[in-house]
Amino acid sequence: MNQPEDFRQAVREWLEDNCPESMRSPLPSEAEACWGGRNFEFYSEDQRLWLERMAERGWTAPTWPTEYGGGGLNREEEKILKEELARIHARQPLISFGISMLGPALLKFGSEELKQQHLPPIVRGEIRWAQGYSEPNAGSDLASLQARCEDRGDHFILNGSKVWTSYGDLGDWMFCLVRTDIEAPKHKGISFVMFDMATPGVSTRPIRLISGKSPFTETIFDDVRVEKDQVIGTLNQGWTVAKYLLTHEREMIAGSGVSSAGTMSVSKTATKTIGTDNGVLRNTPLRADIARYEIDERCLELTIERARDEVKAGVSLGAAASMFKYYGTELNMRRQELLMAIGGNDALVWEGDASKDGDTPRQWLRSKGNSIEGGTSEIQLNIVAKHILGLPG
Amino acid sequence: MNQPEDFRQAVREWLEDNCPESMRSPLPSEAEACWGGRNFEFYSEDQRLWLERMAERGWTAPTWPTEYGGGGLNREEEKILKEELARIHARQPLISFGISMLGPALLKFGSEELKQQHLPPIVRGEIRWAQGYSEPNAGSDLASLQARCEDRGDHFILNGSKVWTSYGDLGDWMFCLVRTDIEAPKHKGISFVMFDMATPGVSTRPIRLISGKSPFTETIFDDVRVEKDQVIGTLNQGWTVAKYLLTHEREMIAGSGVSSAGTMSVSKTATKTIGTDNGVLRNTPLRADIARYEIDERCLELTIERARDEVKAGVSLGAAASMFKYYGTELNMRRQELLMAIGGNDALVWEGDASKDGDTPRQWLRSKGNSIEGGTSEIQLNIVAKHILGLPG
Amino acid sequence: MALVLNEEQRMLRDAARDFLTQRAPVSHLRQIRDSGNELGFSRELWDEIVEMGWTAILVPEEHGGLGYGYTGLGLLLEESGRTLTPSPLLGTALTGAAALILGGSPEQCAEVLPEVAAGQRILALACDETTLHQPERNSSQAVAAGDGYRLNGGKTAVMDGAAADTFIVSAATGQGISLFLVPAKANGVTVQPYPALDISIAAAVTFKDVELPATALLGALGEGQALLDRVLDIARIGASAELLGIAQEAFERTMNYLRERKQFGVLIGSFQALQHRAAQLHAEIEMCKSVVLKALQMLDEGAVDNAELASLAKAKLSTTAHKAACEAIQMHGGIGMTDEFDIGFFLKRCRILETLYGDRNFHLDRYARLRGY
Amino acid sequence: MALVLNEEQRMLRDAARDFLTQRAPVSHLRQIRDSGNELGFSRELWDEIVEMGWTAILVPEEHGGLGYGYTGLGLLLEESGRTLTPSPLLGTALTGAAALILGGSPEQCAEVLPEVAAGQRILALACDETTLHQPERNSSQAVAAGDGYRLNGGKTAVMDGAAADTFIVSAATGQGISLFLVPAKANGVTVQPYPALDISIAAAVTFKDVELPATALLGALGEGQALLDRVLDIARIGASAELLGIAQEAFERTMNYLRERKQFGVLIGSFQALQHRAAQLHAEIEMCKSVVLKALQMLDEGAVDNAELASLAKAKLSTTAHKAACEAIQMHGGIGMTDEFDIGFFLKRCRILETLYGDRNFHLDRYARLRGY
Repeated sequence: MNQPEDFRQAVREWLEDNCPESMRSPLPSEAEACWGGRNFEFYSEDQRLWLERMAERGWTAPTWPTEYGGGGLNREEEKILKEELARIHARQPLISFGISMLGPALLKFGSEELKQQHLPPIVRGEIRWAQGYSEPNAGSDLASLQARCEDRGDHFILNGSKVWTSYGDLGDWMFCLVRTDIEAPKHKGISFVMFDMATPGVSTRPIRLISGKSPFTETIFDDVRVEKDQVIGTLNQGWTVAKYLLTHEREMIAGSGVSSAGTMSVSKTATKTIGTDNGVLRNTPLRADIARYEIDERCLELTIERARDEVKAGVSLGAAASMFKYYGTELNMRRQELLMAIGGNDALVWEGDASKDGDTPRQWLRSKGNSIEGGTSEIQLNIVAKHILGLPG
Repeated sequence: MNQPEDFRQAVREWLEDNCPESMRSPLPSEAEACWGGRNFEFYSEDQRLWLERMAERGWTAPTWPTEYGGGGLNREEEKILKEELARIHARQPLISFGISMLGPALLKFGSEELKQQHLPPIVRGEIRWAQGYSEPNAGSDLASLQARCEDRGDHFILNGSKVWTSYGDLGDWMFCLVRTDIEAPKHKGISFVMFDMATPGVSTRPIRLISGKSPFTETIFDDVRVEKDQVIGTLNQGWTVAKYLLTHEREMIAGSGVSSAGTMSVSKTATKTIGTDNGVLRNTPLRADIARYEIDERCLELTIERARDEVKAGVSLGAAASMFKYYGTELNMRRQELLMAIGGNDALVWEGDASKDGDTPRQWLRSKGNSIEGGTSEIQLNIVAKHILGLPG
Repeated sequence: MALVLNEEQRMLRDAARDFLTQRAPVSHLRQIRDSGNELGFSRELWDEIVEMGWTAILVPEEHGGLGYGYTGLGLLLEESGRTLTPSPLLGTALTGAAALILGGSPEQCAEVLPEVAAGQRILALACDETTLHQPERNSSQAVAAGDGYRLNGGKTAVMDGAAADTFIVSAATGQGISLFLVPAKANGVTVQPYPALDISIAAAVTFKDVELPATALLGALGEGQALLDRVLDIARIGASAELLGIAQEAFERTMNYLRERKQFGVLIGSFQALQHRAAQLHAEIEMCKSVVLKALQMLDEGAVDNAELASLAKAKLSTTAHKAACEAIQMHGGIGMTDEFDIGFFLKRCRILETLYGDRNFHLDRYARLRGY
Repeated sequence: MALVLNEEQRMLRDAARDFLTQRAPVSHLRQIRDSGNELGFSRELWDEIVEMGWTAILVPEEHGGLGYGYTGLGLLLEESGRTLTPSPLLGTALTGAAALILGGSPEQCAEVLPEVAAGQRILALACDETTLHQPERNSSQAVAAGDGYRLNGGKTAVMDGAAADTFIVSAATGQGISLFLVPAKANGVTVQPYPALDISIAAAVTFKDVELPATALLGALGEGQALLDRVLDIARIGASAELLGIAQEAFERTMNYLRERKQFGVLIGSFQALQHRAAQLHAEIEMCKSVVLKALQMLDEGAVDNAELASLAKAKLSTTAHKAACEAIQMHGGIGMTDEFDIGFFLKRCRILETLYGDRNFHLDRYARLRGY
């Protein structure tokens, strides 16, 4: 398989044979996504089959080493696989925080035993992972966390709580930042631990947002037993792992741009709803705002394209991820504001066709969190100022 | 003279008899303003006469005590005087930093001797004063000033320099912040001194701005003798006096609003230059910007009106002056930007009728200093945050 | 008139603040939402509001009211903006009452206004047919029929739609439009209520062959546009007053948070970037206070044409209150995004009011047009 | 095409930067201004620029040029934006050359382009008649006369007006407009030069019964609008490249200042409010880099219709460079306001370029129109 085109051909043929027909169309709703895990109920036999087949080749985690169940692909092959999947509109076989978040940390900092234990079940979608970073009252100051693992000889006992755990109620295992040395300065004394959420003492509580229901939960730990061998990296050095993952996460958000793919453009929505006179949108102040927005949207797309090409050319993205996170989220918030302005009265209601049963206002309200989650816009601007512009302090 | 209306009547009659006819029209240009001073050349006999007559009644400084040559008027009478002057379009008899800036400091902090020495000549327009606050490299951090008065027994010897002295080349005397104790912490060790600018060792150098010629100079002191009795307030306590004057100055700027009085409104200028279609300005993005500007301009006017009414009702303006200074200068800068956008190509040239011989671009460039001089916008926002909003730090 | 509140107005405002913070704080709004209330407000609270005399403020004394004027009512709206108190105050006590006062015949006033003052009649202006506010667009029609009119058509985004006893409806009548008082219970009237973002209940209302008596006509036949514009301008100024309360309260809560909340070992209010944004917002809110007060005073002075100032106020307040509500969430951070915390309600109510009677784009355009550009 | 510079392009850029910072730094601009230069640029420097081959970059090899393409020339414009180097590079080497390449007959190209490449002919586009850019507005007229045309009318804001050897003039010709090559020395041509903000010399040019041969016609008769639009779009992208250089240099100088300047005992770059504004501006400049590069690459790929991207680039760059220049002065404080200091020149040159070929409002409007709203 020396030639990329040979690889492409092989992928194409395999997909032709193995991707079930019903898996070759966009997801009708997010609710039908495949998350895997102990208690996951597949929506269809095809969904189960598709996951199983992809997992078998390691293509749920294409670049992970084959010894941990991954696909062992290089970057170019990964790109080809993605392109071929996109070509037939294949659904993502597995959405998994294990793959997107825990895996990179395990691969970089985990012991051989931990990799052997956790990576293969992740690839196969057998264990669904939840993330435990933020805490009530910690906010942007993540390192001020208070959840605490007490040393009980052969194990720890964990007490405290986490917030903003996505699908915490559906998780099988959790990876979690905890304090293991309360004497040490803030950023020391933190460890990155894992435990089964079925362990006695773990409970979750849903978080309702201003936009309504959310996948977030608060997770409470009441004398939870954590095994000592479930620490990633060195004990009390968890902050290093956390920083690595935060950057990784930011780069993922950065790369996603404005989530407008497949949706109608703002200007089209406007002309459809508001109408034009001689080809000019009737509401001219709004028209100028939309033009400014669409210009910036295109600018961001081009800049993401440029950044990708630069990475290919060997330039590292580095702190630029913070810039993308900032710009992309602010842009999406502007987008939602414009859609509300276009929607007018219809966008003010929770029910009915005109507001897509409240979808427009819900997305708008939800977008207000974009500049807060994953590091606030203020934090991103601080990072840009310090790490890109080299400003002091 | 118990009744305000009696006072008004008396003023009106006096003005009728004493304000020369040629002084009852707006100044044709700022160059013809009356600044007084040793070397001032009156533009006309009427101008001289008008100053002389007003000074005789102390009405060049209406609220100053009569024992120092002032008018001794109360606030209400001062207001009436102003109204009556405005009614006949009387020109300001004297523009004077002595009256607007030095006087208030002398009245509040000066010794009886200093008041007797300096205030009457100020009222009569005999001495033109220059201000020496800022220094090269000091910027917003005024208290970091380095100009230094060395104690030589019965007098000081001053060395150093000041910048941003308005009409420094035309001043007779200067009031000046200098360091008199170099050992003391920054804000201590500063004194407020006065000296004759004819003293050997004082020289000035014009400052050219990005907008062209300016009234500002740099003033250099090379072993200048300063008398020890020419200190306002206590030695080394000059910062108190300076702070008082800065607040005073800010309130004056604050009260002035956008300097658009008598000029054509931005929207009128736009419709005249750009034209309309069905009554709508041809350039719709610009139109929305103009509307936003004119709305904010009106808001500021109303807020100045409200602040004045509140002061009358006994509420102090306080730190609000900083808010007005910030808002007014930012607004004026927006105004100048809009006028440039309206002016198009014509506004890009230094000569010719269309740009009023470069007046449009010159005012635009000059306006960029508005948010710097008299305390930068950043400083004003700091003050609002701390002293109005009570934010920490 | 000096641009300050007089003693009496200050007392009224203070009393309103006391009442609302005690009887209808934001938790009252939450309670109504969670109870699945079908009107969007509490009848019990409304009775108390009536008791306080707020529904009578605008109503002339001859019709059982207090004739106290617009500035007073504006202060109450501002205060109820602070507490996000749901009630038909804006729609009935201000807009509805003003429509009668400006356009009603003596008989109509004598019939309707006492009931408004007594809180027994809820009025709802029904003038929008499209999703964006365009009061000149009208496809509803009233044709002469017998001694009266027959009304057909429909309206959308009618606030207090479920609770309204009488709709004030704009309809085409040959040349020009006219306004009509239409009983909610009249034959052929269908009210389809729907919940809005801020828990209030709006409605789509349709009229099918609704028979109206001649006395249903409000103002002169065919001259309803001018009357509607004036009533709308009053409603816009009232909405601006309520937005002013929202902006101030959201801002003050945020400033309190900045003064108390610690991150990285320091109070977050000490971060200069937040300080500058806060100071800028403070300045904008100060501008808003002046504009709202001026607009209310002009109404009290009987100025007939408030269009320019009304559009100015609505554009400015919609912009500033929106900014204040968004900054409130951003500066509160994650907790501001949770339903459990109150600050999000300010954004929701703000969005309704900034959209109602024309959003900032509508009023930017209208302001420019009124000023001849 | 990958959205990155290739090795060769990076070398070109680095060489240009070396040359310009050594031979034509901002002090060169100051010197030209203070010497009262009547062309607005230095002939000596122009000769050196020609020597470097910059005027030949766009010219096809067959006409004595390098045929190196738009991206290369864009990099040179970007670099000359950094140093504010006054020269007819934008007007002649890009816009003028492009007009010939896109619209010229083989004979015209053979006559003009070698002279452009050799720096012996300065071209100036003359298409504006009103103070705001409105290239479709045209009152200049060319009527058939003998074998050729007779031109009457006038143009304003013609850049490099005093130095131009040949004007490229738009004029009405019965149906539609046409472009003409008009020698500056032709009888009936009057050039009235005037100094612009940035020291460049623009001109008002009038044409009175100017007799032109048939060969003066550039492109097809009556079809000049499409050609003009395409030439203008190239000019707009070129101006955007120069604005990108201005924005970056003004920003970098300001960042250096923030890293060095102390106030209140600390480096002013440590003030968070300034940091956030700087970071936001940085992000905008990054956006600009991508847009300019993309637009230049599309020209090189021979995409015929660059209108949308040209307007996008011009609107974005005009906005961002303006912001960068204003923030540069504000963050430098008082010293930034003095003529003695260089930073003010960036604002002046920026204002010219952001206005030229349509300002951000023009292009916002055009962008929306091109996108169908």
